[in-house]
Amino acid sequence: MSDSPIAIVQHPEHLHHFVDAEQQRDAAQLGMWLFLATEIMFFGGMFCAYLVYRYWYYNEFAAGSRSLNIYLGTINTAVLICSSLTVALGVRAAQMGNRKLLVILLLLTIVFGFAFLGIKGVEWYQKYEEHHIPGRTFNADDLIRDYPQIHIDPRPEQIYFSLYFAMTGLHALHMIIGVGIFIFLTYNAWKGRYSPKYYTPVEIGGLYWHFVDIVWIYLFPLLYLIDRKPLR
Amino acid sequence: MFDNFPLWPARASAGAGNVDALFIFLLALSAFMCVAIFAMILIFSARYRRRRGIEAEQIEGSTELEMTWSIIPMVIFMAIFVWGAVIYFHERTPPRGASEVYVVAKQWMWKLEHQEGQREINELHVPVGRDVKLIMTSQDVIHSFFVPAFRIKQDVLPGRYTTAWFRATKPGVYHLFCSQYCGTMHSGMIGQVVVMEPAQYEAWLSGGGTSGSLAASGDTLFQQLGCSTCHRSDSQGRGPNLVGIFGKPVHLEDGRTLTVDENYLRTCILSPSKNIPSGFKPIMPVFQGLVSEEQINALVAYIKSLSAAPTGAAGGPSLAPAGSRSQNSKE
Amino acid sequence: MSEHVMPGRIYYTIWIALLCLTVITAAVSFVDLGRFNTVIALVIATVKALLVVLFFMHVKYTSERLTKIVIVSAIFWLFLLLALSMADYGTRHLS
Amino acid sequence: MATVAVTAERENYLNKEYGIRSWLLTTDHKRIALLYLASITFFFFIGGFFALIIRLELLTPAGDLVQADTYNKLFSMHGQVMIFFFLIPSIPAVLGNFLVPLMIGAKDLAFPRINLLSWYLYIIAGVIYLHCIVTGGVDTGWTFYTPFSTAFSNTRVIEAGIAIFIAGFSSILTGLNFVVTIHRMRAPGMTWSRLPLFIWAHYATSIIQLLGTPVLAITLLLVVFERAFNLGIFDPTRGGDPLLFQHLFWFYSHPAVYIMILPAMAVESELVACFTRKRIFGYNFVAMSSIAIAVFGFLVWAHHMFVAGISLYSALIFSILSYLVAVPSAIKVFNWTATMYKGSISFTTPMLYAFGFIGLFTMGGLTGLFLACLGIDVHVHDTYFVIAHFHYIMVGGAVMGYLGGLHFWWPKISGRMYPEGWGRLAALLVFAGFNLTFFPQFILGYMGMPRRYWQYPPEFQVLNVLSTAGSTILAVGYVLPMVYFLWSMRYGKIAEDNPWGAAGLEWKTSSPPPTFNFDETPEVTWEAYNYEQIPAPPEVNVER
Repeated sequence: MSDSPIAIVQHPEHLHHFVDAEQQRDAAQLGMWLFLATEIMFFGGMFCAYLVYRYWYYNEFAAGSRSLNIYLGTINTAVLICSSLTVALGVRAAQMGNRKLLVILLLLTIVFGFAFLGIKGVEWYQKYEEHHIPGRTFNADDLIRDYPQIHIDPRPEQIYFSLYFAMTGLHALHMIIGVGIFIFLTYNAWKGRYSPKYYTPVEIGGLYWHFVDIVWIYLFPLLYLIDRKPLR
Repeated sequence: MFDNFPLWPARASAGAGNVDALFIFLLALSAFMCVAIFAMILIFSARYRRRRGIEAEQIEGSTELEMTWSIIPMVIFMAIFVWGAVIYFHERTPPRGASEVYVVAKQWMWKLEHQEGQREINELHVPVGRDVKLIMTSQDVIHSFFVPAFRIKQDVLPGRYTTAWFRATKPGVYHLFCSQYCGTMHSGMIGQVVVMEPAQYEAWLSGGGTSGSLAASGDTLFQQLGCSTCHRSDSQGRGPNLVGIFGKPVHLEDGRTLTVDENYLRTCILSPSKNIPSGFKPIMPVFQGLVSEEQINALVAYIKSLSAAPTGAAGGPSLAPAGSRSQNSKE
Repeated sequence: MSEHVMPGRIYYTIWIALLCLTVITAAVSFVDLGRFNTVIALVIATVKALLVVLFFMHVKYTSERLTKIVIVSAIFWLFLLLALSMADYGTRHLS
Repeated sequence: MATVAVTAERENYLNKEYGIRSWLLTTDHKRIALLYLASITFFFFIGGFFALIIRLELLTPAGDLVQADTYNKLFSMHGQVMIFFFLIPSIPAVLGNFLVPLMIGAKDLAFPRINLLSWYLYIIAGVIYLHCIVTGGVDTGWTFYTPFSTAFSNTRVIEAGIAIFIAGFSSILTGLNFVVTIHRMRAPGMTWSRLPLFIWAHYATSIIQLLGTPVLAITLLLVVFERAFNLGIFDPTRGGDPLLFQHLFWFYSHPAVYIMILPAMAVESELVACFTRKRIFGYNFVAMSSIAIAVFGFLVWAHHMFVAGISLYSALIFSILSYLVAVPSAIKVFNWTATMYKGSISFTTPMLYAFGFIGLFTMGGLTGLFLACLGIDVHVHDTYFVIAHFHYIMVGGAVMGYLGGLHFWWPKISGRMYPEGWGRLAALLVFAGFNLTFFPQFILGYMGMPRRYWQYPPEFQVLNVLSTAGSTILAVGYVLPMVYFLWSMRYGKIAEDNPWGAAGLEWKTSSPPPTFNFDETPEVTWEAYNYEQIPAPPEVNVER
């Protein structure tokens, strides 16, 4: 979200209003960290809603959580962790001035990003087929049938799925933006615009990617692992 | 002052005087602060206006002064807080034995039902000197029950009960406003509270034909909906025995302990899975959408009547033995 | 500033640790531990987040105190939102 | 025309380039500030126009001027326009944008392109909102309370929500830019303890913008999702809690009041120091009170919900915390007043606004004590008492500060002086009109007149007539400055570099400043408000 990627492509040294390149780099980093702070509060609003309703409707949350595909969820977590590794290694490659490695790692990250979104799409499609999308077509009869031990009220069950779609949807939106940023970074890296002296865009783009990863690290247990223990 | 230019609202409830007293105290305090600050500004402006040859004197500041004007206000604020909190606590705690009025708000109308069974729209008749507890819910959006003369206000929410209470002290007709914006005719959602002398009130009560008390219609409904097949007044039913439970703690299957109040009963009717008393199976059907707000009110009133003291006297938690339903269904 | 280039080994170690923790958290959720299921899930998530922040995001190696202040205040603000909201929801049944 | 300089003007940010492109693609913080100035003035008059129709409708108890639905839309859009499109960006995006780099000796904000992006976001939001107004408007009140906004309103809630969502990001980016700039771009020698109090208050404002606004963004987004995609997060028919929306909404919207008032306090400190020719009394306390307001401001939000059905105990917690935030505000008022002691006070237009600010903010603040007080709030909540209170803060406080600051820095911004006599007249009109408009509303509120009423019982009429009368005076007071500011851009007296003899780096460069602010980066060796070292201008009090 910083303007420095564009800016610095055109002015390899630093922009006129900065004293030197270091000041510019510090500013860009601080800017990204502050932006991530606002992102924490952005997701925080939904975490607050989640906390309240999980406290109120634990049974419905438990049943909804059971209905998610834990295998796909776990695989997706692993995919994101792998993408974080490639990002971190990418920054290292940029630090060392290894252009070819940098491009490969950035491309890998994009591939992982698409893999995550693809798997997420499959999961959403399953939810669609199960009529678990909130609204008029919503139907929780299968949950009531599958988990007779958990007493479920179908109305608040919709709240769980509303939160599920809002949270994973906005997370996916962040992933899409992240993939966009990384396509941009890959292009510039391929053009050889980053060097050990100047790789701030890769670094702050990486910060953003890691942040989106961390959000998922919390979403995974909060949405998928509420209650998986054997039913009595 | 003039009839069409009043500057102070009528004071017609037991609590109104307390609110006014605190308000007047705050007014005096504010007036004092304003006068003090404005006087300082005027004096300084006159005394230290710019003159040729006279320079301003640079003063760094004074920690003692800063502490003084931080701590003294803080102490005063805490006093105001405590005073306000006491009034609020009083306003939010209906006295035991208050007579109850169930309020259902909808766009753009107030529907009120006395426990004796009288129904009113946009009008509430109450006698002087009786504690009245309002048990309110909304059919659609958020409304707010506001009677300026009583200094009470409480938002009325869809999906749950909120309560308020007052004791009228002066006969008269007072405004009942909806004070939470609720759509097109928000400003038309005005009713009136008619406060009457007890004798007149009794006359008014006996005037309107009613179909019996709210609890009695709740009883009928209880049979019609088949509640009584499980909730029996002995311990043999598949559902909990409802006699004498109101106001008592209930232990739930998941380990929580709640107190049975109006909201608890409401939740149990509409969404039984949320609170399952320990020792019972979650087998009760969901009644959301099957009963109207008025019917829920009647059921709640009926279940509460099962816990009323046999004499109907105010005060003291009921110790009515199980099985005393018939004599209590009417208070 | 994190000019300092870290050895690649560290990244791989963290990566392995993160993958292991993911498998552990998924597996543990199938074991009935009562309330501790939630606690463990959140503790593991926090450990994972910390690993990412400290190593992948280089916060451990930064000399910049401000970054840490920004992170801590954002989390603190989130805590304020959650805690003061729950001050209402957690006490509603009492009044 | 005699005032036009004969000699070639010095190159400055205004005459460096000409043409529409040079404005719309500028990254100069000063030009962006002027872009903001023009756009928020436009929205201010739209919001003001709504307000005047509202006041005219309330002349009579019956609803006879406009339909009920129209009235509901008018007050909703008045609130949304004034808050999200005028007050939130007013001082930060105009004066802050112009002055923050100048005051700390930087050439520009840290991210000039993001600064421009933030203006474009504002404009996109504004265009969407205008479209919403023209195609039917929105009637949810500025607060968007659920379930009315999600399930019952038939108006363009989605559009309004998206517009405000985008405007929120504009505000976030402005705050982000300020924080980074203040941390990273200070001139050599400009330590934290030498920063003008203007900077301290803007720093505090930016913290709120950064940490509060995203919560509003997600809340409105969830409302939009609920309307558009049938999600059910706030829906009571599916077991949702309408109060959850209020919690999330006020988590931002209470601190948002401080986004509006802190920058006005920022201006106030500069004005009081300059026109008493003194260092602000208790610099450290005034600086820290800004930060304290920003932090404590986040702890008090549920005092908007004392009658909404929150638990008794949380009401007690939020009430006691609300008093916490009153203390730093009181500290500021006391310190400004104390600064006047043994000063050398002149009564220019900006200082008149500064006096007005102290007076009106004091009254607004004191009535805030009534509302934080549980027992009183139950009675006055959602009545005209609240309306009067927050207009005293937002109009009496924030707008007075904004106008005072605009007059004070106008010579720096435009290079021209405004006409002093007209300026003082306008300041007096605004003050008198404001009090006549809003003071009667305190009485109306305690009498029990609820807010957002299109028709009302006849006993409230006299006070409403007074209020409407005041609003017309207020309107004149607001139109006047716009007229003479425009006039002065061409015919005003050429301003000197430092016409007020004020301290601060912004006065050390030329008026208007060159594009990169300073010919060479200044090195700061003095404390803020070193008025003992600056000679007072002899003519400052004389009208010409």
